[in-house]
Amino acid sequence: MSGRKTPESVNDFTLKLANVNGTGSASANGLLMKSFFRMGIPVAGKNYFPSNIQGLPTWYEIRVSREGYRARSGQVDLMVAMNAQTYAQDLAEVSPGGYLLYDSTWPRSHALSRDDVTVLGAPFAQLCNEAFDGVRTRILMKNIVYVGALAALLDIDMAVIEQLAQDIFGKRPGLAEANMKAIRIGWDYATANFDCPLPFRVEAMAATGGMVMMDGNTTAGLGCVYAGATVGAWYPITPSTSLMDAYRSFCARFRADPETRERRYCVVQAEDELAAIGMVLGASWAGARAFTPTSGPGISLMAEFIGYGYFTEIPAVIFDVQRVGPSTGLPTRTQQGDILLAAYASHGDTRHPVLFPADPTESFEMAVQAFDLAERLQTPVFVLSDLDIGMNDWMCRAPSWDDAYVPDRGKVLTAAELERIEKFRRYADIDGDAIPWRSLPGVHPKGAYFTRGSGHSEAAGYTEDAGEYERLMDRLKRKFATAATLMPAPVLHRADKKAALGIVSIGSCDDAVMEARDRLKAEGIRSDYLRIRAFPFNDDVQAFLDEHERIFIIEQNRDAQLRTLLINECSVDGRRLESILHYDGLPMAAGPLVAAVRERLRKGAAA
Amino acid sequence: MSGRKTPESVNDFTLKLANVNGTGSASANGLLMKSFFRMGIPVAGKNYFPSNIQGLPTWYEIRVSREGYRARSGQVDLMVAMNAQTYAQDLAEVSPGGYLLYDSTWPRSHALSRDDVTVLGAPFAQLCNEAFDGVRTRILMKNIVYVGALAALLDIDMAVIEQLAQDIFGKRPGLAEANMKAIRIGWDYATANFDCPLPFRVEAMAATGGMVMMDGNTTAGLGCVYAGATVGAWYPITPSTSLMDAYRSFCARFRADPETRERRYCVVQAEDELAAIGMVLGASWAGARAFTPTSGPGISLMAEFIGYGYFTEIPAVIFDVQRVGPSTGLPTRTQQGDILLAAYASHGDTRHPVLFPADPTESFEMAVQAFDLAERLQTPVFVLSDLDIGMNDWMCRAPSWDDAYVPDRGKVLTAAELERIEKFRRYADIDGDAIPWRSLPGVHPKGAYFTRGSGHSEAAGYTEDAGEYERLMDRLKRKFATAATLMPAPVLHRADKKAALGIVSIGSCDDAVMEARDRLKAEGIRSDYLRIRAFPFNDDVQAFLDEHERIFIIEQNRDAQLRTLLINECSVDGRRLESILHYDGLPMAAGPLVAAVRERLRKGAAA
Amino acid sequence: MTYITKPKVEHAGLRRNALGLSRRDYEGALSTLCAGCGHDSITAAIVQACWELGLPPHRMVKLSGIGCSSKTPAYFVSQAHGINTVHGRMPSVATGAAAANRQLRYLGVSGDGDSLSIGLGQFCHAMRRNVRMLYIIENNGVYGLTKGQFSASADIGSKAKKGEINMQPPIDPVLTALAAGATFVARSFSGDKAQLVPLIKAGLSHEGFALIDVLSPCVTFNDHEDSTKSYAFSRQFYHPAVHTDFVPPAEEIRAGYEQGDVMEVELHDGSQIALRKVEGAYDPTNRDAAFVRIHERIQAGEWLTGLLYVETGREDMHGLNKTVAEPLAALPFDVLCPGAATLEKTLARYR
Amino acid sequence: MTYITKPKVEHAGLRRNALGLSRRDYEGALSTLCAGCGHDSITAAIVQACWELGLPPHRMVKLSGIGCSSKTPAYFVSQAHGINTVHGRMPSVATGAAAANRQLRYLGVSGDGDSLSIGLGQFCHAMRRNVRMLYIIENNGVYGLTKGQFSASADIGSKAKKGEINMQPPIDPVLTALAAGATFVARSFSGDKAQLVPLIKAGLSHEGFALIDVLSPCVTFNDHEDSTKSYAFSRQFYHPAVHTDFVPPAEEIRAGYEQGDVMEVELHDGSQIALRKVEGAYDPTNRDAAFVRIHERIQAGEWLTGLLYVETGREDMHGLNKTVAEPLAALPFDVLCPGAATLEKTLARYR
Ligand SMILES: Cc1ncc(C[n+]2csc(CCOP(=O)(O)OP(=O)(O)O)c2C)c(N)n1
Ligand SMILES: Cc1ncc(C[n+]2csc(CCOP(=O)(O)OP(=O)(O)O)c2C)c(N)n1
Ligand code: SF4
Ligand code: SF4
Ligand SMILES: [Mg+2]
Ligand SMILES: [Mg+2]
Repeated sequence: MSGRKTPESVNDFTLKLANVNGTGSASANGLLMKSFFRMGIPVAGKNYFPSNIQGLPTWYEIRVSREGYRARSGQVDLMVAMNAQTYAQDLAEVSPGGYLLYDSTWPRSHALSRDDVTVLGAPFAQLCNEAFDGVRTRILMKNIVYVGALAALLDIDMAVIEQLAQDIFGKRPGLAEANMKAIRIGWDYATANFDCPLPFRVEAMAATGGMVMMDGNTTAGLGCVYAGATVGAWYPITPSTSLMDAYRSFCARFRADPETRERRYCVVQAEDELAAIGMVLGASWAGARAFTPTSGPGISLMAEFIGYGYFTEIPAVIFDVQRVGPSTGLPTRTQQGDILLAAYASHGDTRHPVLFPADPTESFEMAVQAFDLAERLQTPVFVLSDLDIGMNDWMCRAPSWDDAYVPDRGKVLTAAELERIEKFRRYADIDGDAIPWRSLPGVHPKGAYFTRGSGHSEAAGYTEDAGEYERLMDRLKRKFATAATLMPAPVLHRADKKAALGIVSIGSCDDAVMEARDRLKAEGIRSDYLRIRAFPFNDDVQAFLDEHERIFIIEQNRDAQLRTLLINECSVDGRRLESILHYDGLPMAAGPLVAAVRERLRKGAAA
Repeated sequence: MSGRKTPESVNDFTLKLANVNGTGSASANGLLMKSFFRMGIPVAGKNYFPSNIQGLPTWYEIRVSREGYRARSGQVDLMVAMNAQTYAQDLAEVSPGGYLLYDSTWPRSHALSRDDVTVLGAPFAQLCNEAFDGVRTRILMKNIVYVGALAALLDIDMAVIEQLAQDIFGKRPGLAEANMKAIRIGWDYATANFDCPLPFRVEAMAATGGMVMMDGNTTAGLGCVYAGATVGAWYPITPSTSLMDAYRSFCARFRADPETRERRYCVVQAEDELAAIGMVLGASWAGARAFTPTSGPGISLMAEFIGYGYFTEIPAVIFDVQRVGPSTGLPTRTQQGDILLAAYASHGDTRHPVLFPADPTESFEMAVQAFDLAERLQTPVFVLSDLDIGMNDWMCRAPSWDDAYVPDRGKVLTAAELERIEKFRRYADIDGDAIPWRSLPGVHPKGAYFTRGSGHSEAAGYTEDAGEYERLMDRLKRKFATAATLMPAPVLHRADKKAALGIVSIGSCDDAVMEARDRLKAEGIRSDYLRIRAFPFNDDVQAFLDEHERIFIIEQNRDAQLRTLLINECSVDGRRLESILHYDGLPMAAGPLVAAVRERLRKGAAA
Repeated sequence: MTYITKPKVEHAGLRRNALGLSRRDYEGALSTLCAGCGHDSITAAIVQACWELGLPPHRMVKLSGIGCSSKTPAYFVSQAHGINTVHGRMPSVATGAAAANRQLRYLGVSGDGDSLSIGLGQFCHAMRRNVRMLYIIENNGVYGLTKGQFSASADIGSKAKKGEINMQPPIDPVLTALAAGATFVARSFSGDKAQLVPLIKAGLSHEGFALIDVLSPCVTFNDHEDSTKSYAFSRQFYHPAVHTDFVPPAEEIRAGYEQGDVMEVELHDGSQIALRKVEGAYDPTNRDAAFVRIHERIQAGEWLTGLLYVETGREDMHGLNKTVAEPLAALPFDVLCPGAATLEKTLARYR
Repeated sequence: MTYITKPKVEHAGLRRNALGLSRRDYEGALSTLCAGCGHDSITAAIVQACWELGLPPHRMVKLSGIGCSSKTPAYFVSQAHGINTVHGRMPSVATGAAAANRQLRYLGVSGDGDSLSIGLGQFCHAMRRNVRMLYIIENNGVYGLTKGQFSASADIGSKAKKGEINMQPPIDPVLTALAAGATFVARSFSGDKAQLVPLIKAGLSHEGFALIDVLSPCVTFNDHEDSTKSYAFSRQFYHPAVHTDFVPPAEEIRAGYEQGDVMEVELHDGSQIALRKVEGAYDPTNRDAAFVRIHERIQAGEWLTGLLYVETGREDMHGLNKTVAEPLAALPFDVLCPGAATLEKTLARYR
């Protein structure tokens, strides 16, 4: 897929749109994406936006892939360069043989041209100024005009676009018409002035059945509603903010009493992340399903309370939508840099169950699982998503729901049960799985106990006794072993023939890894691939490590954090686990993975 | 040293004193310790106190060891049971053949007796009531009376005690006399009523030359003064509080202008740990040597700022006097549970240099080194002490000072240098060691730059560029490699003959490990022993791991945190590194180590 | 002093309250605080107030942070769930618990270190949200548990046991509460049970955030003459501004109660507090006047005590959120989960 | 709008100040804020004030937290060291820097989210310590950078871009500052440069903690008519209480200045601020009166602006600590290290 395009390719190209943020390009880009999707063609969108509100460069990348590859392609076949300030950079980024479309209202310098790129100019601003009134409308419509031009250049079905514009803008009178008018202007201009369609173009397929276009924060927020979560506490932080926005708006629809408008949920915007996790722990302790969405800096701030939750055995669900660290880092770029932190957060001996969704569908599913696990295990559980999953629009399997689902509220004693037992011992291992029984406040006087982050006996009394402390810590360790049996298993993709090479990866690397495996296979390099979905690891992980001579661990951080977890928690010679790391903040592409694997294999086994 | 005492042992026993806290027993216990010390006999004291101010049980353990062993002995030859409420427990703890001394003013039940323990009763309270007036005096003097009785029972040189009482109480008239009177009363009673001395007793030696009796918080606080630290910010937390108390009181002596009383230091009691580390970073950024002492919960709270310091490259010195976690845990017990946290604290890819002192002398030395390293490396540096080192009185080599010492302030551009250079690039790797040059505010306009925790270019400009970010992260990684060459090397103790067995340990485990090695050697088990003194590890660590077939990693936490660091940072088959863990909150003793090693060797090699 | 002489906090008589419970039923574990600690007196007042109010013990929730003061919830109402959180962060845990179950009575106990240093932000924000709870600060001007450092409420010029002198102006919880918009602000003294018990009852009945700042001398680290939080000082200088007498809903309105200078304020739950102005025409419903009056007394080196400010019109966190009356924690799953059919419909937008 | 049309913050003329510097020398990088953002106007006022004061740029330190407002220190005085800390924690970094070098001028810029939500504790404690710095809150009632959630200073009833309505009472930084004991408390409006510049000059000259709360409309998320932090509202309803005019020490006392209703307050460094009472007999040295007056105006839905409170007698952090006059960061090692002989003597106690 590198090098020059075959002249006649269908449904296989990457389009990149360069804009200025705050100018309304998002809806135009969405319109484009959705058009491909509605034509039944697999498509993936990646948004590269600045940590700022208005006036800085922003890019949107759309990959159309017949094969259904959703990773970043790593190339640009058609650049729509609407931002004069980044024009040079944008032009440089076009792959050889590619095209660039720009707004020719203001001519570009000829110094900025390339022999191997076809540059198409269309006077979008001028066209808009002629057709529309008002500055705001003109700015907005300019984006829609380029959608029209692209429709002609790429052979997008106009009926699909029209229907979409109707669906999106239909409710606001005049808006649908204006948009359609703008689309037509672009389409007409392109048809009249360019050789349409381009050698790469789209054609309707039927490959998106059962799919939706959603981002992972929306699905996770929806998952929280479906899981029956009633208390959400948070402090806004990119890229997690839209998770709570989604939860809140779904709740407004599904959880407000139709008559009284009374709410069956409570969202608290906390004063900071320390307070947010405190609220979640308080609510969970009192018996609600409660959660907080945040990102790296938030987890750092929550560290003390996370250890408290671990030690006092209070459920909590924490979504960490990872962005690039350390510190404030690149708040609008993606990374998997909090793996180690989530697994071992807080001082002292602590460890926490972590779920690793790979796409928005799994974000939905794991949101639900997280509550079941947190309550079953009575401990804070992390869902480690990332900016790529959380904020980009993914074509993905539609989340589904089984009405037979019953939430696992874990071991909670009812009033009747409390009435029956002689003495409630909050921290006793009654069942041998190291998970104690808990009681909720307000239920029964016999359930009363005192929760504390200091040393506590089985009966929840204060203790500084060395033996009692050691027993408690040992039980918590055994509880973590129980956790390993409950966490979702990894997904194993076997090569068609026995493979000596193993790949282990995680989360949003999945699409790039799958694509890379296909390409490597085409080169004759076969691999088995295990996608980790949870920590602690279950036995499949150890088996996979045992089974393969050579193993590449692929992840999106500098310090090989997944590898650290693997060598620390499994029984393996770490020298056999070689890292392939990607950590520049952009979503992973298959190309560099293929190159890295090829290169490593060429060099021979690890030292 | 287990089993029954030889009838005539000299300078080799353990004494334990059971009291109620808030009753003034500390000074009596100190008097005892110091008497042994002044008699030239190696001695070690361990204080087991509750997280409370008054009225709960507290114990003090004194080991007298001819051989100079300073670890907890794990046995009790003589129990001084002054706390009626813990009498049963205290009696049970006496080693077979041992003795128990109690206050017979109120008789104990005969149910509480053991055949293999000699119980001695002395009516301490009654003796005091007869000799002294006033409740307060009587309570305080009761403790001193038992010191007198012990002097007789253990054959302590009365001249030494008298001199000590004079040294300690001499300044307050009447107090020295009262104390001496109390000592005499105890001595007289014991001499008249018991068979003095006991089969185990003391005899003057000359084994404490060049030694002092100090705790590690005092030496660390003193180290900060000697290092030239001028800003200390902290939030009180056991067991770190006395470090700042020491710094402050040494400063009051050495750093206040003799005439004006103006201070050449500034201690800020922060509102919490987040603020404390923020102040330290602010002060270091502005050019002062600044530090904060804290314990586990404080590190959790500082996590966000620690990552900020890492990413913006600001020096800071953080003392973590570890206590038992997780959460509030056992605030008055010791542990090494923050090793992993200190090494990798904060979200994103972060890592921090850590120093691991093993005793108060090293706490002094490493306090000084920490400032040199933090400024040289421009990053937060941890000194990981623990409650045992920090709060117990250790007989240790007297800290020494070389007046030729010049602080390493690292790469700081002077006004003249700034004047000369064309453009200051704060984050450029000029020298190839990955350490950039910094400038201080107020020095020169050309030194001005903007420090930020978000993405920054070499010239400290804001950037979201993938390539610039990656280069920055790669440099920070290389800087950590530079750090490995600067950290103090591990201490290697070789067996007298070539040994296949290697032991790796850390910090306050040292004394127990050294003693265990001696005992194992007596059984014919030889071992080489590497004491890690810093993270990142230098090449000696890898060499040691390579050199030994079988390696035991000994540390004081449940989750084998040092082992995690070793397998993650070195090239080694983790399965060869077997953990021996101790984590009940009491200082480590040699006995269980000996047993564990013996047992593991018996069982054969690791799986 | 568990192991020495401390008696159980209060050996109540066998008088029964409306629920048929004796004071004993509102006691807790033995205190481990220093003999004579002011905090223990407050514990006794809490026991008395809860008993008098006739609260079902298991329908209460006790919360605290970390400190000597924060240990005390273990020493009262042992049949209530209790939670010792982390240092300074109790308000958030209380907010979450109250969010999950609005039908329980929340009683938080904190210290001046816990609330005014590390916890200042959470403390203010809980007041701003008007979380329904009674929040008691056991204010001794020091960090008792870490051995006597100054807290943010230490007065200028007060001297620590180690000899240091505080030079920073105090943060006053009462003034802070008034600035943060708290709806019930009171001050009292640990030694004045007659004033404290009715205040606690009123606070527990307030349908919003009720703060009582209780001056509570630390006998070990802050009971020297110089301290304005010592017994000696407190006894001499505190000014009861308003006397509070609480009439619980379970009882009839007390007959023969002096109507003379009594001002009645109706609380949200219908119960009433009667305010006796011991001086002038103190009006506890005027925030500004309260601020000025308190500040003026502080300037004069005195404490104004009593119910200093109360506002009954403001909605609590749930009122603002329009939460259903049932506890969220108790809602059945089927009213919470929209089900498969709705999901199908919802996803249409994303196709 | 770096890449579109935004001009450098201010194209000053070439007039020179006492140091011979033009306004240009006090400018910074191009702003990346939204066109029309109130914060940019404040930046311009800071540039003007620093220039007028004639501060040597490299002797200033600029600090901030995280937010749109906290980005602005990059946009002024580029020859000063600047530091963007973490969210809400700038006061502690400022405290540390000021501890290390008391001879620099510290100017902190923060937002209402940064200072009143996550940063409330640090904000109050820096005031309590009276750290010498000017602290500007660019107050827009929202979290601009995270796209318009309400901040703690949002008014009841204000409506977010997404349609939500705030129901919680605001935390007012000015009232909070008065309660926390701040020694210089002012309020202004980003659009009123005439008032703002002298206030900034006065704040920079104050020898203690100076707060200026500047209402600074967010054009993107909070500029609808309902918001009391919108332009429209601010222009209409703000009440300049006191007009501040600053006479820098470098210049002669200005001749012909109206003495009529002018009140002069002498600042610690000897410079003076002249306060023009635009109404009644407003006395900015009375903390109680200020509280009442401000609160009363807030109740009436209006902002009182100007220098609202100032106290010049109080010592700053270093005064309280009795620190030496030289910066601690610049003390030579030999005055700091007691040396080997002293160590030997010191250790005698431990033998
Ligand atoms: C994060 C954290 N920092 C510090 C401590 C140590 N600590 C425990 S209690 C306390 C102060 C308590 O003071 P206050 O709240 O006034 O309670 P008091 O003991 O005076 O009643 C401190 C600093 C802690 N437990 N956690
Ligand atoms: C620990 C942490 N939590 C959350 C964020 C996300 N965040 C960035 S700015 C901001 C709010 C800024 O609001 P304000 O201080 O009022 O500044 P404004 O943008 O309105 O000027 C938030 C919540 C963060 N950067 N760090
Ligand atoms: S130290 Fe002070 S506050 Fe703590 S229990 Fe003792 S008297 Fe009470
Ligand atoms: S979002 Fe609001 S506060 Fe931020 S730059 Fe834009 S106008 Fe200013
Ligand atoms: Mg206190
Ligand atoms: Mg704001």
